[in-house]
Amino acid sequence: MAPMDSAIARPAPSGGAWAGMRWALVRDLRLALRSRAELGVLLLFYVIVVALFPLGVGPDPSLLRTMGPGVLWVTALMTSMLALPRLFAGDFADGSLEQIALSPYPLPALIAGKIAAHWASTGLPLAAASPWLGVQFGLSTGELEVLALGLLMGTPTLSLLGAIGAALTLGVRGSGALVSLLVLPLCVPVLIFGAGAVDAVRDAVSTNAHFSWLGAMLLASAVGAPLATAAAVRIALD
Amino acid sequence: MAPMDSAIARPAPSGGAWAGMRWALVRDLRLALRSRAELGVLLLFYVIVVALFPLGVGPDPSLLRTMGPGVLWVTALMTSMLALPRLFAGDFADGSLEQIALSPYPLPALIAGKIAAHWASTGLPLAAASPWLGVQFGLSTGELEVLALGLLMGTPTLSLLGAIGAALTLGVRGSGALVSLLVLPLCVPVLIFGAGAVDAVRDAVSTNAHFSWLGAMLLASAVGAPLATAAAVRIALD
Amino acid sequence: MLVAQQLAAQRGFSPLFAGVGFTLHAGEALHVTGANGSGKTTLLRMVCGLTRPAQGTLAWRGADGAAALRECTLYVGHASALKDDLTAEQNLHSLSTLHGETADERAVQRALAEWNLDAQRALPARALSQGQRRRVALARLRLTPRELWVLDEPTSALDAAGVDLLREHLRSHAARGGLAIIASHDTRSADGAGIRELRL
Amino acid sequence: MLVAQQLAAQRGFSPLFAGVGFTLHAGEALHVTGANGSGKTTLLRMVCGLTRPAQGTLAWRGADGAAALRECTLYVGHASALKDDLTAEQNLHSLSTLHGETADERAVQRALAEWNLDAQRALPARALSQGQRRRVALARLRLTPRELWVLDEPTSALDAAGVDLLREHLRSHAARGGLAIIASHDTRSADGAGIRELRL
Amino acid sequence: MAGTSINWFRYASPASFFSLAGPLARAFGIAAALLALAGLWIGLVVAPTDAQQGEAYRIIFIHVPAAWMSMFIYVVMAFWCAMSLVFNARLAAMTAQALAPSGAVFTVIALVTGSLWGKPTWGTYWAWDARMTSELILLFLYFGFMALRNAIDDPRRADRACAVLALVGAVNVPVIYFSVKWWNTLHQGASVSLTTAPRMAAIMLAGMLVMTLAAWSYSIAVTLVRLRAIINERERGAPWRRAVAQ
Ligand code: HEM
Ligand SMILES: Nc1ncnc2c1ncn2[C@@H]1O[C@H](COP(=O)(O)OP(=O)(O)OP(=O)(O)O)[C@@H](O)[C@H]1O
Ligand SMILES: Nc1ncnc2c1ncn2[C@@H]1O[C@H](COP(=O)(O)OP(=O)(O)OP(=O)(O)O)[C@@H](O)[C@H]1O
Ligand SMILES: [Mg+2]
Ligand SMILES: [Mg+2]
Repeated sequence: MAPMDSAIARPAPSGGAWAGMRWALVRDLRLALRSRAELGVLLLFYVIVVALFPLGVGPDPSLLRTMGPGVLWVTALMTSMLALPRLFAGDFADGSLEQIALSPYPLPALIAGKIAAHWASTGLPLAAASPWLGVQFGLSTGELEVLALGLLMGTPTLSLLGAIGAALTLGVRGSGALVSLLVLPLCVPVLIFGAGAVDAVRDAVSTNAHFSWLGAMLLASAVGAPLATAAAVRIALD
Repeated sequence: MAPMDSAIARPAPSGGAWAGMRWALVRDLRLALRSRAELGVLLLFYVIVVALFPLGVGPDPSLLRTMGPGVLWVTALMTSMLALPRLFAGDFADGSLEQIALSPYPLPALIAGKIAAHWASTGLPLAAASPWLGVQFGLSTGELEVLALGLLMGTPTLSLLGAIGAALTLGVRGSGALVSLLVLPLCVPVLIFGAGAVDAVRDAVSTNAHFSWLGAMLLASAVGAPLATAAAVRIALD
Repeated sequence: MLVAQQLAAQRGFSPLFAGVGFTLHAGEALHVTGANGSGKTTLLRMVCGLTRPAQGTLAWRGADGAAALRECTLYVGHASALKDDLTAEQNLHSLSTLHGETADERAVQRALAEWNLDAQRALPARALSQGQRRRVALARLRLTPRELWVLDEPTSALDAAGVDLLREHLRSHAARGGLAIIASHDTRSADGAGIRELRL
Repeated sequence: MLVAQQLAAQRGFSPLFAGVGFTLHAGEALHVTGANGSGKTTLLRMVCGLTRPAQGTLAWRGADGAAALRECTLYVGHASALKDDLTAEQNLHSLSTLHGETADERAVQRALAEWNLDAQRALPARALSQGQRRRVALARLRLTPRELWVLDEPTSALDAAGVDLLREHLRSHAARGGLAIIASHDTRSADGAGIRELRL
Repeated sequence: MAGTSINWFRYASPASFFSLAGPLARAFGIAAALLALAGLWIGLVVAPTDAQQGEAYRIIFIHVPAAWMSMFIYVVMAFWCAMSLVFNARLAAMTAQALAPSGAVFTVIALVTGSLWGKPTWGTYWAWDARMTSELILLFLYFGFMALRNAIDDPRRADRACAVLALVGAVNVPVIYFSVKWWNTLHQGASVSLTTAPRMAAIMLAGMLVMTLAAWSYSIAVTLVRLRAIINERERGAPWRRAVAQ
């Protein structure tokens, strides 16, 4: 007990924001890996999706090519939706969220870490797999590059926006569909630009506009979403 | 307190299975949609999801028409998966599942009721809305009929199969979780035949084969799933 | 009459307890005590048939049968089995119908009133305080009459008045010839006539 | 020194309590009592800054600031904040790093041993008994030294030994000049030097 | 700012506002009716038949004001939400709550009239054109706001949660407005702007503006009425209510 008899009032931990973000990221990733179930389900889900469309549409290559990007993007959107409820509900139920809100680290940083973990377990795998999935749709190399890059830039935005909805519906009746109702509309622009970029490549148009928009949205949400989410969390705990 | 002083040992309630199933169905439906508003939210959610695809893929009508069925079926899969974790996890966490397992009603019947409720709040509304949604994709009348019928026959199977997985993941780590991954792929045939039926109509081929397969899978899972799920639940509670 | 013989529980790889036995006659109550993790909850879950004994037998009215026992048992566990979205009233009603009772509005309201939750009757369970949740759970004792009560930590989060009320219930239950098994660290609930102690 | 003045809480449409005030000096402990639903938990959550007071002020060391107060507060609530998938050890470690402590293996193990959970060290929290979960939660008192302890029903599900240990902790905390606010129906935790009572 | 903020705060209390709302609502209601009549008269009688579009173009007199209002009301709503978060003012939150339905109504009108107009002009009721889509999203945002509202039991919690949502959703408004610029779409671009001279006939412009004013005063009137109802419900227990009651 020796260490305990020292001063009982501690200073706030140094290096606030980053340390807090790292804590949340590591912890949530570890938990996600513990329950591999959801992860596997998610991966399977978009494999199914991507496998299904060619079946539904038939082997016409030109068709597949045109719809490939859209399908992958909507899949990305759906998978991040699928995982959204898990983002805060668990911590809310078992009291961890209270402790997180009481931590000396800034809450937005902790939240950002959680969001990053959410992205790493939903958007990132899809973005990583997208070149392979895109090949199934017969996309050209150029299109594949743009697709993957777009997903890399777009999916974080989806997670960021989703977090807001997840926090807003904490401890709310019938939160399941409500989250999607709140979040999906906000995600539409990301979808448009992301899928649009690939079409632009096909039509041999410059993709700068699309990417700058994706980047702008990513920046905006990266700054705004953690703050909004933190506010929503505090409201939910009040 | 008068009624209480009567005999304290009660006989098991009469009309076991059906009464039990009704109880679970009514109770879960009430929890799922405490107000008509929430049903509206659910439908809105479909509308959004379906609206997203044209956004991603672009408004080309012929394209939309070919991918319509696939989109709706994937949406069905996703919505039922969105709700799956909530199927048992909630009852498990708050102790309701114990009480359900201790009820005089047969457990498989209660489970069947829960599954029915899950379907009624995910698959059924989608099947009901599908003709309208299908119109957005410019499907013909014949295709719409087949689509709706297919969804009506297919979505219950999705819920039934999903229930097994949901029960297996209860409380258990690793092993059980992985087993649930084996359940999901079982959904693929449903999707294939369901979406395939609509294509069959388009290609003016008979849809009998598809529907008989859907029916067979529905029957098999309707018989097997509640029993398997009940067993899994008892194990989870042990 | 409930007879338990040589009950043993296994958790993970290690045995939890073994050779536990007791006999409970009509009108008797068994107060299960023991350190944290000694297996009280496990024993209770065995009695009402949630957990299978690693060894040993449970005999109810002479006959050996978990099913028969389950029919006559009311289990109130750590978790109060309330749905956050439903009101206290709806929760009670749904729980008692689940156990095959036909609880009418008035019976439910009387039970709630008895645990003095009139004001909270229409509140979603989410809004209830910890002790109020416990009170709602205990209100089931009235609505689901059963011969054997199995109560796990019934007094946790209960205030003094609540504990008295519970003791009152236990007494009248015993008077009616009912049996009860209570796991608790709280000695307040343990006094009274015909209460025996089983130390794990 | 913690000074609360004219605190009022509002729940739903109706006021819960109003005009609550107290002053707590170094080495003192406040024992908040009251009937179920009287607002103890709400008051505690106000003190540690989770709930906004509808009215009234909280002053910490003279300065009025929730942030300053939060830095010096350790809150152990109804919910034990354990992740079912993590082991007791991992949970403690993660929680204390969350609060900015650099808890090394040994410190965590010492804390667990003190609450005699050696055997359960590597168990997933899911497998722990109710009281063991509580013990893990209380083990944070050692690992996250703070000036003000806010404990909600700390003795629920604790066995006698656990209660003694908690009392021991409270005593040495007070001796070190720490403050404590405890909401509990359990009078066992309430005796001892410098413990005042606030009745809601 | 300080000077103005003082009396702002006086009216920010439901008590002093409540008495004010009633007569105001009546006045704006009447104004709305008169302006609407005038606008329709201009639009349907005075304004000449359009060269290419024939009579169909007259929808513009409903469509454009509705579309403008749908966006404008959302902005106002977001503003009050910000106020309620910053100053923790109950009335601001209630105002936002009262505004939402009107906004949704105008959004629906814009969508319906728009797609009705689309049939003759573009040959289709609906296309996934950027502006239409973003307007549809606006509708969903209104729905989401109201859905979240009645999903939360505790009124003050609902206030703050909805406020956060409204502020986040505000990003959609510029998307709607500039959508015609960002994506070359079916929908025609802004022909009325404060900077450049309007590119449409003065009489049409007049009709549209009068109708817009009508829409404004209608929204204000309805909002005030709703606000009174909300205050009645929310401030039940408050002492000043009992005073008013007597
Ligand atoms: C459902 C379909 C439609 C929607 C959602 C819609 C939406 C909107 C919106 C939001 C505005 C106001 C934005 C602004 O003032 O820049 C607007 C203005 C306008 N819309 Fe539509 N619109 C639709 C269909 C149409 C159609 C079919 C036409 C006629 C061909 C049309 C003609 C106009 C005109 C002339 C304006 C005024 C633009 C201005 O003067 O600034 N719209 N519409
Ligand atoms: N939305 C609401 N509407 C009305 N009353 C509410 C609402 N939410 C909470 N309450 C009431 O507020 C009180 C919460 O008080 P709190 O949880 O602090 O009680 P407590 O003193 O901790 O009780 P316990 O001893 O049971 O823990 C309860 O009486 C509850 O009924
Ligand atoms: N998978 C497992 N491996 C090892 N031990 C386990 C496992 N699961 C449970 N246990 C142990 O079994 C015991 C469960 O006992 P139980 O919950 O019945 O205790 P209890 O007497 O109710 O305690 P309390 O008084 O805290 O409620 C605990 O000691 C727990 O550590
Ligand atoms: Mg126990
Ligand atoms: Mg409490």
